[in-house]
Amino acid sequence: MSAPEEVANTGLASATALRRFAPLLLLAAVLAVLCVLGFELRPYHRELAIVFFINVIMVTSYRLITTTGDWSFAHVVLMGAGSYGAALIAKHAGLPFGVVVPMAGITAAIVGAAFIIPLLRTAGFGFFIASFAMGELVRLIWVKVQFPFGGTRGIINIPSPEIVGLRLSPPVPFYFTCFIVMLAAVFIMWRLDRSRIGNAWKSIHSDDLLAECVGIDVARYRSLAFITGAFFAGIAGALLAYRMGSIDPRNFDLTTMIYLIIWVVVGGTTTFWGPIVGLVVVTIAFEWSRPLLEWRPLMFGGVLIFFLIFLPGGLESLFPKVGNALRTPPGQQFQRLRTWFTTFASRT
Amino acid sequence: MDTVTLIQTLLNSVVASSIYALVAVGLALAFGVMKMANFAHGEFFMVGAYCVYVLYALVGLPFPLAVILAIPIVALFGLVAERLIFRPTRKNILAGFMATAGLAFILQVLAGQIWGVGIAKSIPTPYMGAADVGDATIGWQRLIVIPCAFAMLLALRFFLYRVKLGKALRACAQDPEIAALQGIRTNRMTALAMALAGASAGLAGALMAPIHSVTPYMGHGVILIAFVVVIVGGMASIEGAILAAVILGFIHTFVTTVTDNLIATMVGVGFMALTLIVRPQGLLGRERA
Amino acid sequence: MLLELEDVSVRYRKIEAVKGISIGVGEGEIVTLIGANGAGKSTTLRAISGLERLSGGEIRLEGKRIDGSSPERIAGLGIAHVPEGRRVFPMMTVRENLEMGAYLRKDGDALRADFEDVFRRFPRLQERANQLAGTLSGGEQQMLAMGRALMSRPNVILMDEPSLGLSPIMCREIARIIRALHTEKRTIVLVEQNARLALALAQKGYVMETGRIVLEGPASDLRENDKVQHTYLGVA
Amino acid sequence: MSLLEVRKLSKRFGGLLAISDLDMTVEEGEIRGIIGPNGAGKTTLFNVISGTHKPTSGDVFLNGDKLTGLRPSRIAGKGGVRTFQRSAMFSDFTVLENVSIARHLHARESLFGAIVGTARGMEKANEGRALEILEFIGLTAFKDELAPNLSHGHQRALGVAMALATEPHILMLDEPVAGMNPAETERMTDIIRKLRDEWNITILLVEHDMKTVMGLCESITVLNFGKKLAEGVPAEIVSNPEVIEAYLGSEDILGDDDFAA
Repeated sequence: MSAPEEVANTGLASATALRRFAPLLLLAAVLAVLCVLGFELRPYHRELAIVFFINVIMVTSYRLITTTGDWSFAHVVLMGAGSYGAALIAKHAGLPFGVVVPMAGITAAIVGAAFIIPLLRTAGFGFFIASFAMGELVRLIWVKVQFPFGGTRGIINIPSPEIVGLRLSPPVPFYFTCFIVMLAAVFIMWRLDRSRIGNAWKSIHSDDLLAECVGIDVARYRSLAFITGAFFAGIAGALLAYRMGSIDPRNFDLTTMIYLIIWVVVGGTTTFWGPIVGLVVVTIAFEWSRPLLEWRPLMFGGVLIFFLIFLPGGLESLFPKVGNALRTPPGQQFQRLRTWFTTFASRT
Repeated sequence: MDTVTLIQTLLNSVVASSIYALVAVGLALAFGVMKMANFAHGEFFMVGAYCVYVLYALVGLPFPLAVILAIPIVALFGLVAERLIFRPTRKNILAGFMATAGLAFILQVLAGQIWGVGIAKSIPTPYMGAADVGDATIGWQRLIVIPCAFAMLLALRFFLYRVKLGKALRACAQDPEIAALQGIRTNRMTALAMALAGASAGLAGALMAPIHSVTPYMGHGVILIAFVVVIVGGMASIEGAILAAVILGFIHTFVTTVTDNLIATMVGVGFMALTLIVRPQGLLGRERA
Repeated sequence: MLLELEDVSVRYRKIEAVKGISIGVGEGEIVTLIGANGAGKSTTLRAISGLERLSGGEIRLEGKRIDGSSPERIAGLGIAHVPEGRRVFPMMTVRENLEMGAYLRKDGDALRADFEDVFRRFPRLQERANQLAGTLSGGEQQMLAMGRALMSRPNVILMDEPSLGLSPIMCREIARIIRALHTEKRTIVLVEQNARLALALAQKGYVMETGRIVLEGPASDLRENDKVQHTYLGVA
Repeated sequence: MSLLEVRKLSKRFGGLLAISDLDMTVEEGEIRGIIGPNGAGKTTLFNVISGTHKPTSGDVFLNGDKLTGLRPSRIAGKGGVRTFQRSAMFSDFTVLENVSIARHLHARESLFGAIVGTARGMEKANEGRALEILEFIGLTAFKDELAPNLSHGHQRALGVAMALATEPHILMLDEPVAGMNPAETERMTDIIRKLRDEWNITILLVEHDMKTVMGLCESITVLNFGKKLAEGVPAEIVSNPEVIEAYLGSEDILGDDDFAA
């Protein structure tokens, strides 16, 4: 082998290695930055980051349910089940943070299990609106029942989080607490997504009859996805309850649910990371739009419509296109842009 | 429950059933044709109420005229939603449905920005006084809801069963491909279905404007009830929607009288969950082959 | 030729269901397409009435191209399609189904005469005029689907498997009606699995196999042809 | 005891009796064909046996176990698996992944196992078996291809591979060679024959392509109007006048008096 060839080969090898490890490096870099930010951020932005972490758990767990093809409209209420569970357990049983958070997850999972019984009878659109109605039922119970849910005023004076005598409530420890819980939750859901169970979920989305015929118990796996998703929504709810110190039914209303859907639609649900990308982008846009507070739902309503009509795959569907664009010479790119534009023009 | 309360409650049940039927019938109709599901249906109701607020309370038109004008105005909203949202997303009904959640946001903000978010708009009651039915009394304003809703539903029925265009709409709902083979233009039928859905929701909102408090967010409660009614009735079945509206209207009113509004809503949703378990296709829905 | 298909191909995603076939239908003629299941007969009819897009070739009616038009437009040009499996509107009455067949017509008096004409042809339908079509028997639904097509006063009637799933008595009834239509000089394209029936009714026949036409000719020739039997039963 | 036993089976759709009072048995190691004109109830029979539809009355037994009322996943667990007329596959996955997912019954994982990753060894064995099946079906070369990118013939073969992945006793093939070219058809019939000869799988198939049915099946059941019209070896079936009439139709239908053309 001549020298130049050898050089070319090692170049190729390092390129594939780079491609292989690039995502890992990127992930490590993001995590490192988030660790540093935990100390460096201004209080307002740190609060924002904490909410962001909670929302990451929400979108990831929501996406977990959608892998079976079921779009739920009750996810925020299941988060609320976690919040109420956490608040009540922490307040009345006086249990520590480390026990309360998983118990909140279990509370939400139990509520989710109750939901899924009628919901299994529905699919697609019916699932969507039936889950909405079921969620409203639970929310109305919170509004209505004074003991123990506190009615419209909700639950106040939730004890601050503590673990083996360590107070987690100051901003910096709480930032890292949420950060770690988020990492653990996302990691577990990522493992599930990659597992045989995750594949069974996706196969149901792809062709439920075929899945059933090759031995996958569709009802069981749909339930499993819904209940697992509810569990993690409950964990997110527990963190929210601790952060706010008080919760009430309005925290879990329809508007919040629609925002969750906007995050997921903007990001896309085909890939594991899509919803998180959507959350990041919408959160940034949300902050920028602070001066236009009252117009905000209108803007995001428009964003939702725009994405569903013009980019139904979400931002993630652009990733391969961006990757291709970087690899193709500019002349071809121009050509491609022109064909895209003409087809786009003819469609509208 | 004494006789007076009983009569009172029965009358209120009929009023509630009428409104439920008006709201749900449009939703079922649009779902039947090309599976359009409109999350902003409650906001159409809200727009109908604002029409009366503007035309009657602000402009000073007579109340009946304001109500009648609300019908085509909201029908226009239905047409626009069909053209801008449902037609581009026809291949994916879930996407169309979620997009209308965005539309709901937009209509709420617009109503809030134009007429103010804060307090509910108060509309002077056009028909004062009350009718005596036995020993019970019921306000005229409530009572007129019944004939108006009946008239609208009868007109709709007449249109669907006696007019060629209406029959074509039903044909399209039953088998769009075969309807196209008869020369029926499915695009027109979907537009028509959405216009009718808007019209009936608009009328319901207009009739409720003097009774209900008019706010940009009044659609929320309406859409929940409408969905429950449509699911119980069997999604695409108009007759099912009306039957379910009557059942749920009575349940809601009676439970409200005995306990309160919130519990009544809960019972309604519970009834839906029960229906799904016992009879997933709904009361009059057809079983999937 | 009233209706011409030239080198028509139809593709469903990966599979080419119809691979470049040419068919000519003369005025007043019954032309039949026969062949085993999956040969592409139904797809051909669906392509004519605009329900499938062509991937190649042309379809002409009276010399004018109709491929690429919407089914609504093609229906307006006088092509009526009696679909496979009847597909009447199940929740509409028999009379309403017939009215839908006449959807594009505006001539009131002639329309009334045509109602009577259909009821004369199919007395069973008159007896059940106000019954929901979904409650009819299979044979009655087939009659209704044919009546619905007649209501549009078509130039060409496409019939997809009219004998499918019907008892021998019903088949006979349907055959009698098709024969009567022929004596009135109606133009019919008949897709049938029941080859003997189809060839007895038609003047011209095309035998299709996996998307291609493998045999064509006068129906009387095809009837005597061993290969027709071969195509159906796989007898060597 | 017969492997598959259908007793007094009926299935009604609204006013239509798709299967009426059908009795049928399939012995272990048979290749049985089910034929009949369109609408004779063949696919409905498949749907009822495999659990996709519930029968109106009657029962189905596999190895003496009652299958009636069970869901398809349970029936697959008992060894009765079907394929579909259409190309059915999990379209976001590669060919190998499709087969691997279809090994679900033999490679189940607990929630905990999935998170911790305890099933590595099992997954290896499972993948080995999936590769064996692909090799047998002749799809090894495409194992890393996304399933929707395969040709029609290969997609249908993938369907069979996925059914095999469940390790069935009886394999029900719904029009296995529909839409295939002669070479693909040939390959598929070879595979079916080898499945019985080498893998001891009993085969029940619905097919319209008569050449294939006559060449492949040892016995044939003919359905017409949801009833059994005839049953026997191919030679008997081909010469059975009732069968010929059901297929070609009878000229008598027209009646001698008006048959003049």
